[in-house]
Amino acid sequence: MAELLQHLVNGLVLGGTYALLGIGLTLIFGLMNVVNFAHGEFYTLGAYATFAALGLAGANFFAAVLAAIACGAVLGALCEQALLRPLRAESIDTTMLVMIGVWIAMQNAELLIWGGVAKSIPHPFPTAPLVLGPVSIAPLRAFVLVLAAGLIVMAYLAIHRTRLGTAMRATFQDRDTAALMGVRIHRMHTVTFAFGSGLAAAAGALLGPVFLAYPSMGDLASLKAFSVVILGGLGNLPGATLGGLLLGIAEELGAGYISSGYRDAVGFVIIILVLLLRPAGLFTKQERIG
Amino acid sequence: MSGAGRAVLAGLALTLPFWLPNPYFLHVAIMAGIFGVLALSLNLLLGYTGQLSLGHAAFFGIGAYASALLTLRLEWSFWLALPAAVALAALAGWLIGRLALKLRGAYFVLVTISFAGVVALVSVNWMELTNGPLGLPGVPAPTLGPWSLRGKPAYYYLVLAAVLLASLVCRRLVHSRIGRAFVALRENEPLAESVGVDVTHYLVLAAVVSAAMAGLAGSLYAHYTRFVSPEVFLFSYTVTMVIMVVAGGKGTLAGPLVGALIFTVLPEALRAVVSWQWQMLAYGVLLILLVVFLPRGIVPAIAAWRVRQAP
Amino acid sequence: MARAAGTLTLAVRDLAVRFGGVAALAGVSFDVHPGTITSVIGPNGAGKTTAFNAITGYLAPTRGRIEYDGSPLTGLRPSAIAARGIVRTFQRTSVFPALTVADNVMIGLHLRGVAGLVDVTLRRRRLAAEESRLAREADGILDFVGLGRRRGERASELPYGEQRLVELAVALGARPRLLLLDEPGAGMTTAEKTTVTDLIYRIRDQATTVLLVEHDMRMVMSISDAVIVLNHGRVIAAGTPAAIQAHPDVIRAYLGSAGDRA
Amino acid sequence: MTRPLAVLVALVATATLAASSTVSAQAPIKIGVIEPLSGPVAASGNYVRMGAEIASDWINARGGVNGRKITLIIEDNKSDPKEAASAAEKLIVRDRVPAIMGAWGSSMTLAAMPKLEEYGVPMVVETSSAAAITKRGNPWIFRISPPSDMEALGLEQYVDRLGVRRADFLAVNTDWGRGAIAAFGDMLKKKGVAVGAAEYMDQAATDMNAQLTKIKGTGGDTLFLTTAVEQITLVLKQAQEQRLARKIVTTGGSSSPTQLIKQAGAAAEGSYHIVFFMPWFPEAMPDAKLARAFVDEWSKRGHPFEGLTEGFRGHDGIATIVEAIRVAGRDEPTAVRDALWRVSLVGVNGPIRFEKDGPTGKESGQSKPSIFVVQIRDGKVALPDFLAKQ
Repeated sequence: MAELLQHLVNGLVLGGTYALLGIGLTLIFGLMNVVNFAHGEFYTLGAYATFAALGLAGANFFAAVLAAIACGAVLGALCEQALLRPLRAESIDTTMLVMIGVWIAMQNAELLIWGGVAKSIPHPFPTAPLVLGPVSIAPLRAFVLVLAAGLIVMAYLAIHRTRLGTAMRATFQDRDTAALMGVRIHRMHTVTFAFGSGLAAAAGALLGPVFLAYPSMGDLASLKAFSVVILGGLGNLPGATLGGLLLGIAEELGAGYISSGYRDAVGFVIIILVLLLRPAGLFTKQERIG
Repeated sequence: MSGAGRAVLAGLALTLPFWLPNPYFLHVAIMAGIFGVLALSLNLLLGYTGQLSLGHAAFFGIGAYASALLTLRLEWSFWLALPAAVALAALAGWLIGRLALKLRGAYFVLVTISFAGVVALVSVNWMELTNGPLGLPGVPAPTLGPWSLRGKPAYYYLVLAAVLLASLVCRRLVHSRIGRAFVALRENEPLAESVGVDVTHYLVLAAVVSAAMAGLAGSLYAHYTRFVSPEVFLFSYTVTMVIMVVAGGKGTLAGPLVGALIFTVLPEALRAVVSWQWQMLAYGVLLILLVVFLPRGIVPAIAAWRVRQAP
Repeated sequence: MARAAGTLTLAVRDLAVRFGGVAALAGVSFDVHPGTITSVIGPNGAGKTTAFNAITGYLAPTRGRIEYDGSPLTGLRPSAIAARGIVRTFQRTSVFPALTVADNVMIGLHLRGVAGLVDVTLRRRRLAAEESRLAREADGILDFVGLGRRRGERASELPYGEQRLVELAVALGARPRLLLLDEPGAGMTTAEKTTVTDLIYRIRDQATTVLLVEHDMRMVMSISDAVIVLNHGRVIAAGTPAAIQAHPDVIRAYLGSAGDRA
Repeated sequence: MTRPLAVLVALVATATLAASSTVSAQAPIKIGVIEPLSGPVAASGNYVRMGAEIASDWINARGGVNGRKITLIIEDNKSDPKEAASAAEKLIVRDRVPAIMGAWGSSMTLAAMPKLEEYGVPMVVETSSAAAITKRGNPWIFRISPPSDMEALGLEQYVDRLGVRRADFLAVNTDWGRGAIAAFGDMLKKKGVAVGAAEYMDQAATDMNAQLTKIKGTGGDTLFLTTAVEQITLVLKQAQEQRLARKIVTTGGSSSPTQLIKQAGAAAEGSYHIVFFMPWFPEAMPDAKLARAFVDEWSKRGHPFEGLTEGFRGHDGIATIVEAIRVAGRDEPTAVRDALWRVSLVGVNGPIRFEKDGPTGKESGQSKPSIFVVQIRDGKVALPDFLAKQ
């Protein structure tokens, strides 16, 4: 029983990190329809930016996280303007290919700048675990979970409750009407991509200290983010959150009670089953056909 | 391409082992051929039916493992193991086709990724069958009667034959009602159904043929490198195929082959001109430039250019 | 009126379709007789296209039965229904945009070919024979609809009126015995409408039954053998054009709906 | 020029440049190096490269070998067997190297091996631990790293003093991790130690809480951990979060205790590590002077201290190849291979001498490297109590 509880807590914490990874991508992939293989690289960028801000500039931990988010958003905006804007008329495969190029280039640039040795990012939290009855959790991870929830709520409000968010959704739902109503389409694309990239960098800044920062850390992050986005339904922030939690808990229980060698297989099988049974994602109302 | 151009190309391909300065280049040519078959295979799904499979390494890996296991464990001849590997990969393609036929776009992509992920994990964890992460060394080289095809020139011709076979199948398919049904599904699925194109049948057929071709490439790979390990399921192999197809020109017959040639030669060329720190970075940057300047791929760009030249 | 005695080409009985809480069709019954041109009319939202979608298998009815030549169609997929000889066009222009006009029609001829994977890969001569036969048929259809000179052009680059003709040619490729046309005259000039009307006559004369959804009353009344009027998902009248024009419920529905929408 | 044409010309030009390799007559002796320089284990691969470069520079500073300088041709295998095979082919055919050092991971080494046989070029294996490498009957393979069973035997003498009664395993799900679990499991069972859980983690995994929670439930006293240093760091941190009170012993020699102290902090306290080089106590190494010089040179170059436990492999591998070239008197692959059987040198790790391993007639060479155990105590690397007291 204690073991099961601990597994569930672990799964919740892991799921929170997956959700955090997914919300940025659900904007870029779900709304903009860009298969962004470089998403994990913005996550990596966030981790390294935090490391640099702490180590080189001597910044406060929280200031460093903010700097990392800004860094991700700015680079995302640049990326959108320089690479995606000229390709807007092209097919989804073409933009995917350019993002594959960005993925390879960014990862190897990181390797060149930082070397392959993993960096440990210092954080101000005590390392001794918080013990609650039979279960324990590291203070940093609890903090990340809370902050992730906060970021998700903020992102949701920004998209559903502000003028900017309304313009953003309008742009991708009905571009012509949005343009007629005075929405600046190009700018909305840039803003959305920057927003998504900033969220990825935020995930990197928060999870970097939990794990380690190293050049290939983004690969796994990308894979999990894609899974979460599709589980939750494209462009659906609450869906991505629930999808993340589901994936985290499923993997944790799979590794705990089935086989750790097949840990990731549990996630894959769930994805396959969910897509077969509810093809539009787990948390999306079924669209009517016709 | 003009008849003369085609004849020159055929002549070059057929005589390659005689004028290439050293076997390393022949090795590159063989790898380009194997990836050419893979790119053709992915192109059937992505270029013609418009469905992106990001799990294609699974079919490649299944072909490689099947061929390696049948020759190693059951001591089958390569010539029996090869069709068996193709058939097994085709079966996997059928399974994925049946499973995912209701899904389109991103959802199809994720199911294929997940399928490949599961297969890769099986290859790592099912020690008794696959020898797990230790891989299967010592896969025998094929023989033809009294001759061993172990040498590079002989293997080159084997791979060349496979490339020709794969492109012939693609060409015939594309210029038949089957190929037109694939394209119809890509262009306008409801309209295609309204004139009797059976979506399920043709998507599954495309997946089966595509997987079979990837299995063929996998078998050729296994008997060429003579070592198979779970890394054959690496996501980077699928990514390489996508790069080849899309950069070469999806939905064209020549595009995947051109892409396979360029993107097999490019990393090797980069080994020669750039020190190792910069190779992958340069690869990524070149890829970005290629997409930005030729967004539809190399072969369509050349075709468009030729149309402009000859009004 | 050319009406073969006894057999009905299409019999729709008590057809109902609901989307969530909204009833798009609330128990519709009508017949289409062989060799006729039958039109379905009604205000926007009356359920005309929904009926087309249900008949051709694009959506599953909540209730009811559809029979064709005496056997049920319910549960069949669109491609299977097309194989039975029922082919439809779409309300919004629907072609294969990136392909040439000739290739569009070649896809329409899908059911006219038989080549399977084995023929395609191994039986080269048989494949070549089939391909040239299909190409000839395609040429014939293109000449029939008057697009012979456009065959090499991309469908998406044709003007609107000609795209609708491409669509018709694609449908004809499947050699329909019952052709369902969803607003074939919409957005066309008067001259183009005359061409389409003429084509519909010629299609009917080739032993194809035509079921038509159309808003242009002049066109409907001039070419139809029978007219069915839908409103709010129900049949409110059915009969000859003359009878329908005089039907009080029809007049009320059209004026009333205009009033509702104002 | 049109854009498509310009891009094509650029691509073709790159390819042509590649094709026109230049080979000059009295050039330095080339030695091939294949390491994972990018990808998930890039750090380790790069440390080995740094060590190889030190060896090369030292040898050249002493005037080279047979009167010629040496130069390293370094290739990245990107942690992909296909790339390792391609790199071996390129080194052998294009660069005509008389010998290669590589290729870190066992599957990379195994993939490169058919090329060695095909062209007849020897390879000194510096890291790979899979038993299959020397058992396959490839007479071009000479390994200076210990296979897992040799490493397990090396630890056997300390099992009682470590107080291992009930052991669990957590290993990376690769040939290396699986091989380690098998070898150490066998050794421990022979010693009468109960073996509990054997858990795996994906090479890229970052969250091992599930495995740790499961291990926590077995009630063992020692956890054997086999993976690269990044994952060891994560496991140690997460074990602390899970309050897993165990002796932790890492195997494979890639643990870099200094890096663990830096990155895992208190979570690394008390853990034991099998290493093949003890840069903290160069005086305790078989050749104290060499070890001291290597440590000094390493820090002079600004390389991170934590890389030394990996970097020495590169030095020893290159030193072995160069010694063989000296013994052979020429840089011809077959002569170098024959000479490898006759070399006897002392590397940073200790004496290197090859013994026959594998099927008769086609034996591979296997050296018997020195194996050490250190412990992290009070935030420092120390010899374990039971050794320090001796």
